[in-house]
Amino acid sequence: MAKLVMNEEETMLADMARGFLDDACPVSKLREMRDAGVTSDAATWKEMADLGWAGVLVPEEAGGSDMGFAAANVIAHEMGKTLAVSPFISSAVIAATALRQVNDARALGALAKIASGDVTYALAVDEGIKFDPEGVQMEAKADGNGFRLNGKKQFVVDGASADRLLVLARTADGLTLFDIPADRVGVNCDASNMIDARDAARITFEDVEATGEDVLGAVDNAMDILKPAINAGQAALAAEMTGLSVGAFTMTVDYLKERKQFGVEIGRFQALQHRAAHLWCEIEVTSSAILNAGRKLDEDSSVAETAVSLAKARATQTAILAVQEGVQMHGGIGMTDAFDMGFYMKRARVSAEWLGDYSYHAEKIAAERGF
Amino acid sequence: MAKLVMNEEETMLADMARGFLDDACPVSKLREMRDAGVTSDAATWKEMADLGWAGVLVPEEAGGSDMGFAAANVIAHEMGKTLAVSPFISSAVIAATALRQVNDARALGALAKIASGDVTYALAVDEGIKFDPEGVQMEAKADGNGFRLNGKKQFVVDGASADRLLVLARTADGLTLFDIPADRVGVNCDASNMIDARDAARITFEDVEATGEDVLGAVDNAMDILKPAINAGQAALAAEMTGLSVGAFTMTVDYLKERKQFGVEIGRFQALQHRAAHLWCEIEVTSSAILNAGRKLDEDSSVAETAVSLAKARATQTAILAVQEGVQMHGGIGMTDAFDMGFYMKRARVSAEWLGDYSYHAEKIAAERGF
Amino acid sequence: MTVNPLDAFRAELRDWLAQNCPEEMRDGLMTEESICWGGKDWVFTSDAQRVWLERCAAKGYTVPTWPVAYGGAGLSRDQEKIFHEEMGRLDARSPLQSFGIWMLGPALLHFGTHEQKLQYLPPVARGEVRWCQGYSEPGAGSDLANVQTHGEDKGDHWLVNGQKIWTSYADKADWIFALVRTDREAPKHKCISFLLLDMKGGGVETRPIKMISGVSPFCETFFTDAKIPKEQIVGEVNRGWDVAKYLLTHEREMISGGGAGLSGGGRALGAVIKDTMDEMDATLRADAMRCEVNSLAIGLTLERYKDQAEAGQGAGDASAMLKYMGTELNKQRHELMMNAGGSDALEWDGPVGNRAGDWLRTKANSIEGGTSEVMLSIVSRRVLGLPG
Amino acid sequence: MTVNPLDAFRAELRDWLAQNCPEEMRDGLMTEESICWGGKDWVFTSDAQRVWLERCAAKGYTVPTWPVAYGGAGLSRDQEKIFHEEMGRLDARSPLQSFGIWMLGPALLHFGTHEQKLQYLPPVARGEVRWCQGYSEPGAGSDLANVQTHGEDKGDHWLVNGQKIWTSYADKADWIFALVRTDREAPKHKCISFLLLDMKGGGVETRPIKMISGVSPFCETFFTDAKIPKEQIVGEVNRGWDVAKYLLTHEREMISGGGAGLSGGGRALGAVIKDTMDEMDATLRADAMRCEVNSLAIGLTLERYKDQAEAGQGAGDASAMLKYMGTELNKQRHELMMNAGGSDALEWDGPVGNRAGDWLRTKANSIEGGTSEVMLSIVSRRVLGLPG
Repeated sequence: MAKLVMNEEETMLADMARGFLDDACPVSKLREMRDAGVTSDAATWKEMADLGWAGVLVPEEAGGSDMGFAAANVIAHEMGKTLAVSPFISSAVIAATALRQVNDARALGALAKIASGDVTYALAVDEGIKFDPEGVQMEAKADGNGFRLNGKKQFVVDGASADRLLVLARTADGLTLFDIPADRVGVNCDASNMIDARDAARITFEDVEATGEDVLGAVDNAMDILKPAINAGQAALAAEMTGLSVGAFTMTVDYLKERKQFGVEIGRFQALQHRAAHLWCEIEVTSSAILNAGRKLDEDSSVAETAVSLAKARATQTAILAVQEGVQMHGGIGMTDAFDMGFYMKRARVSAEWLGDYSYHAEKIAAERGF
Repeated sequence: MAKLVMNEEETMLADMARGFLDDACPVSKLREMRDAGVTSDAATWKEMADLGWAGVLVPEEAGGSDMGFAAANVIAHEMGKTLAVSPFISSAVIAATALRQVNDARALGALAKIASGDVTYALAVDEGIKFDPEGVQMEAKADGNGFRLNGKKQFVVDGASADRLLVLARTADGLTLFDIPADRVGVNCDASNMIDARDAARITFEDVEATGEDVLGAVDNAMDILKPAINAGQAALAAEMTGLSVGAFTMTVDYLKERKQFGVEIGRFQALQHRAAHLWCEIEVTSSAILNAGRKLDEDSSVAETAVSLAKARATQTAILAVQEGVQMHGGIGMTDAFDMGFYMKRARVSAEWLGDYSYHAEKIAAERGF
Repeated sequence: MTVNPLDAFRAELRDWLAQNCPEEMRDGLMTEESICWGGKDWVFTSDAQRVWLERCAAKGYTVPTWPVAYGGAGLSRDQEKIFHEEMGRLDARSPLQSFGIWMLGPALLHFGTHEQKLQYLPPVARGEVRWCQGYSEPGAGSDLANVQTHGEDKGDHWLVNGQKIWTSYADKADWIFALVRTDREAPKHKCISFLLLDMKGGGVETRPIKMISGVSPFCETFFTDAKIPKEQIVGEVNRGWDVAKYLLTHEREMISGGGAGLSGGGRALGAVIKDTMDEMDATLRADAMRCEVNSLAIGLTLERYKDQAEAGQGAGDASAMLKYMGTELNKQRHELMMNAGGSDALEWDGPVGNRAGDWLRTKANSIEGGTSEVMLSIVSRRVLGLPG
Repeated sequence: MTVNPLDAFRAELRDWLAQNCPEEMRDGLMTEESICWGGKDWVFTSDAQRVWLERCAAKGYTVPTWPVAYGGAGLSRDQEKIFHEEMGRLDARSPLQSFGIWMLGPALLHFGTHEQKLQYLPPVARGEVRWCQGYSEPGAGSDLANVQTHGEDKGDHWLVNGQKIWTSYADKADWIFALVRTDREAPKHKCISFLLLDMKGGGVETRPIKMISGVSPFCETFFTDAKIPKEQIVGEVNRGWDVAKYLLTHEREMISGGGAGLSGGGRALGAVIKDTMDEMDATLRADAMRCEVNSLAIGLTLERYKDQAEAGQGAGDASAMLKYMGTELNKQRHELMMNAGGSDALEWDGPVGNRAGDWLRTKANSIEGGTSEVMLSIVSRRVLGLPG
């Protein structure tokens, strides 16, 4: 029976990841990129690929490290601590999981390119302000042997830098998932000026041609392929958010120990102590949900939905609390751009919305519980 | 323009009420009644009537003191502080306001009996577990010149001791309000064993005969009469709950100043200080809503609905917080029956439900605000 | 073909339960009325309750993880999980609840001598002896180490005088384990011994305390020249605080478990919500969802801490988190159940049973066994290392 | 037939507004872009903005309750209420916002000499001079009385050296009022003077601080041998803390007003909710309702405190409550607006404008002008009388 404890390999993976990220992707790196107006970092992604992260969910036969979902969560969690910039969730988690459901040579080839870091993916689902894959309206009209795609997507995370797009569109009798290159004729990508200084885009599709070859899985049956991929992405994002919570919390507790007011460390004030303790309890409880989601995904990624929604719902609430307390307890300095807490707050807000907000996931759990 | 400040008369009324209630109706009185299995106190109500409280909303021509709704709130607020037992809200506020809408000699006679304390009323509306006057199903079938009432009411506050009942029932084209004696043939009253040790009853109506004389206001138009009455009752209840909050809060702050743990007064612990301060802020904000509801009712009792719902919604949330903090901050002793806090907690819970819970009133406000 | 030993265990257990768990015991109830507490004066509420206890005790299933020698079934952590899953599948009632199982057992298993374990544990496992706990004293509140009850050294025994409060079900218990000051001079944490007292051995009196929920689960307990033989001590003389601290950690996890709904009570909110769906407003539903989300995550945390313990990582001070989160959740859940019940829930033993009593009872959750405030201070100082 | 004087005032005002408020100023906006701050360097964003300011200033409507002699309209409390109601009816923009109105005005009206009032207030009322506030110093945080900026007594002037932080819009202000230590020996609250400094008079430099919202409403301000004539002091020498405390109380009420939505910003949540009704989930709606309920009640509380003040009952320390409740509410409201905006709200200047910037800006509400924690401590000690 899988235990809700990090095993030895996971602990080692976390240690290694932390070492690399502290060095290669401290928050100051994100700050530099933000100041330079740059939202993606291909060189670092190559290094991450060399560490086996890009192929964490790619079979070994395609050159992946195939470490599994719990391991992917471990990496995402560490990335969250320093707000590391990478297409990890979009490419290595979501796209890899989707492609893996397709058992053919073409998919294996694509997986190999993901694992090597040579190709990155983004998932284009959202059309309105909220995540709602079942409600996708973008049309993929049958046209000869293929399709013509017309419509708009927004909040395509990592979309401006992605080489390829997974596009969810409506076909005659359901939803179909297309895997197309980002530079195909008719695809127009507008980078969004995101508050978290990360890559996201609004993408329009004008008479974009797609063949049967571009369809991932079966026509009208996107969810068979996409559901496990979304589950995996949501879990990794929840893990990243919990890493973010830990990062913000650690800064805050350190500050409570150092900062003096009225002659004493502010960490001696019991009201702040209890709030910090409460926040720690929340993070601890959320961590269990993250660990559980990884275990359940590794058991069967297509039925882990409730475990994943629990993780994302909890991670969202916890991260928002962590950054709110982080800013408030730091006082004025927490509000300045020169201090890192603002980056955590903005990233938490973006992550809260991506792949379904608290309410989306709470409703899934309520539905599963019968109310 | 009416000010949101207690005027001199109101301050004097509050002082006088406090003096009387501390003496005649301390919490120990409720405890004695509870231990004796007694839920009403006719003798004290007579004394209150002599003070003009029973007639607070009765015109002077009918022997009332006609002090108005804000004054009624002041009295209810003081009653809440010591959990005084009386049919004040049912009889002096709700029934008096309803009868006052009816401009005839019979109503004036009934009002005189309310003012003197000789007759008490209860409002029989609820049929399910939540307050929903518009949803009343109890039938009053036309029968000759009159009606026959059949159905069940529950949570009829002050219903076991009331001399008369205001009964809301469905007639051919709407709702009709009946004013009938509690001992009329076919009326069966079962006292409910309430957690707050106060009077409430389940009442069944079996072929109860009512004449046109028993109808208050117009047939099929109960709400013209009942709406102002319910508004007034909700406001007074909100005021009572806020008095209850103040009572529980005062006990708690006193305890924080006295009680020592680990060698110091627990009121020195900053976490408790901030929680107590927060609770005080909540009570202070709720008090404004109470004052405002009284002013708005005095301006026009039929359009004060939003102000009243705001008062009841805030009072409910505040009272529940006040008793929760009250019990928790008292520790084990707060949980014992020998200590008074439990009485506050139970009364708060009952009052939270009576005449519409938080959600009922919040929805009213949302509807008024257009969402 | 090899069968996974855990699968084999599950199959066997499922069989046994199907054959041995009486129909009447398959309602999953965990109310004051349905619980079997055992003890010398216990009166079974039904024949089924008696039979169920006897059959479980014979298999060691009243204390499944205790060693077989002391009345248990010696189950591993994995087997224990399966045991609870299979019991849950049948909605089987717990055959026996007791402070002997929750508190005395862990204390003796960790600190007791082999003789003590043999003497005291099997009667607990069989439901023959009911224990209670004597920790708190009047006026001490959260300051548990502030023990005034005194045991005077009389050579072969201690002469105990003093008073305890919040002794759960002391009026129904046969024995009490208590913290007693056995040294008047030594500092607070080095003067206390953990003693075992026969409540019918003379010198012990109890008086129930009526609570706001209308019942009296707690007592005051008075010791007047009670003689306690020297061998009735757990651990060393004046080192009873070590035992108490160990048990406090244990107790926190246990109380939290109730809150997280891993025990039968946890199903209640979900059921109530489903029953009252039609009448449930948007706010209540949103609050109930939040509660459910937290409940699931806290339940997983309890599982995680158990798995960590099995892996040799004790929860230690972090158990304060379980106690805090679990009990606050449980209070919130019962607030929502009261809300969902509307006026039906405002009557003692009304249409929805004792819901109000259960609600009021939960208010003690965040006080007994260490207040929420004490738990937060433990986390703040000992886990986070904040000063003060 | 006698006409109620208030009704007459209302009729006249309504007329005047109808004729004088430009159409472009009738959008009720209160955003960074729409506010008119005035001052020597002010560039009007539109002709309508200039005309609206001039017309209001001529009637004293930029500072309606100030005495006519100092540039106001001398309105009573009742007239002021009517003024705000009628402005609201037209959705009229506020003609002028300034720290001179909010802060310097009340300080001078209460502590200033007649000459000072005549000299400083009318230019504020006409929007000709823009003021900022120099209270906080680096490292002092909530401990406002911990002033290190020093004013050396040079006979006819003070020579001021030191540094202030969080000086709002100091880079755009003409004058600054500042707390300066004018006695090195005296205890904390008896060594501070409240001085008025011309920022263009030499020795004053400012440096904007970039905030997480991307803008720089705050500055660091440095004083290097700035010479301040002795008459530029409010109140007595070394008694500046009295002025500061008075203003803090005032500031709290003002900041709270923003939160309670009595200013234009308050309408925002309601509008957003109506706009996104279809996409709004149950949880968001329940939270928005709670927010709306609290908003209305806090707004009434602000009204009540104003009515009390008129009746001679100053809010005093209780104003900490207004500051705390108002700012916490405002933060919550903006969290909900971000939630309601979904991914549209995650872009700087995206489809929903600067919603993210506004949201981030609100995080300072519970820090500036005294943190929420300080407010709670003030209530706890000075209102409730708890020890410590």
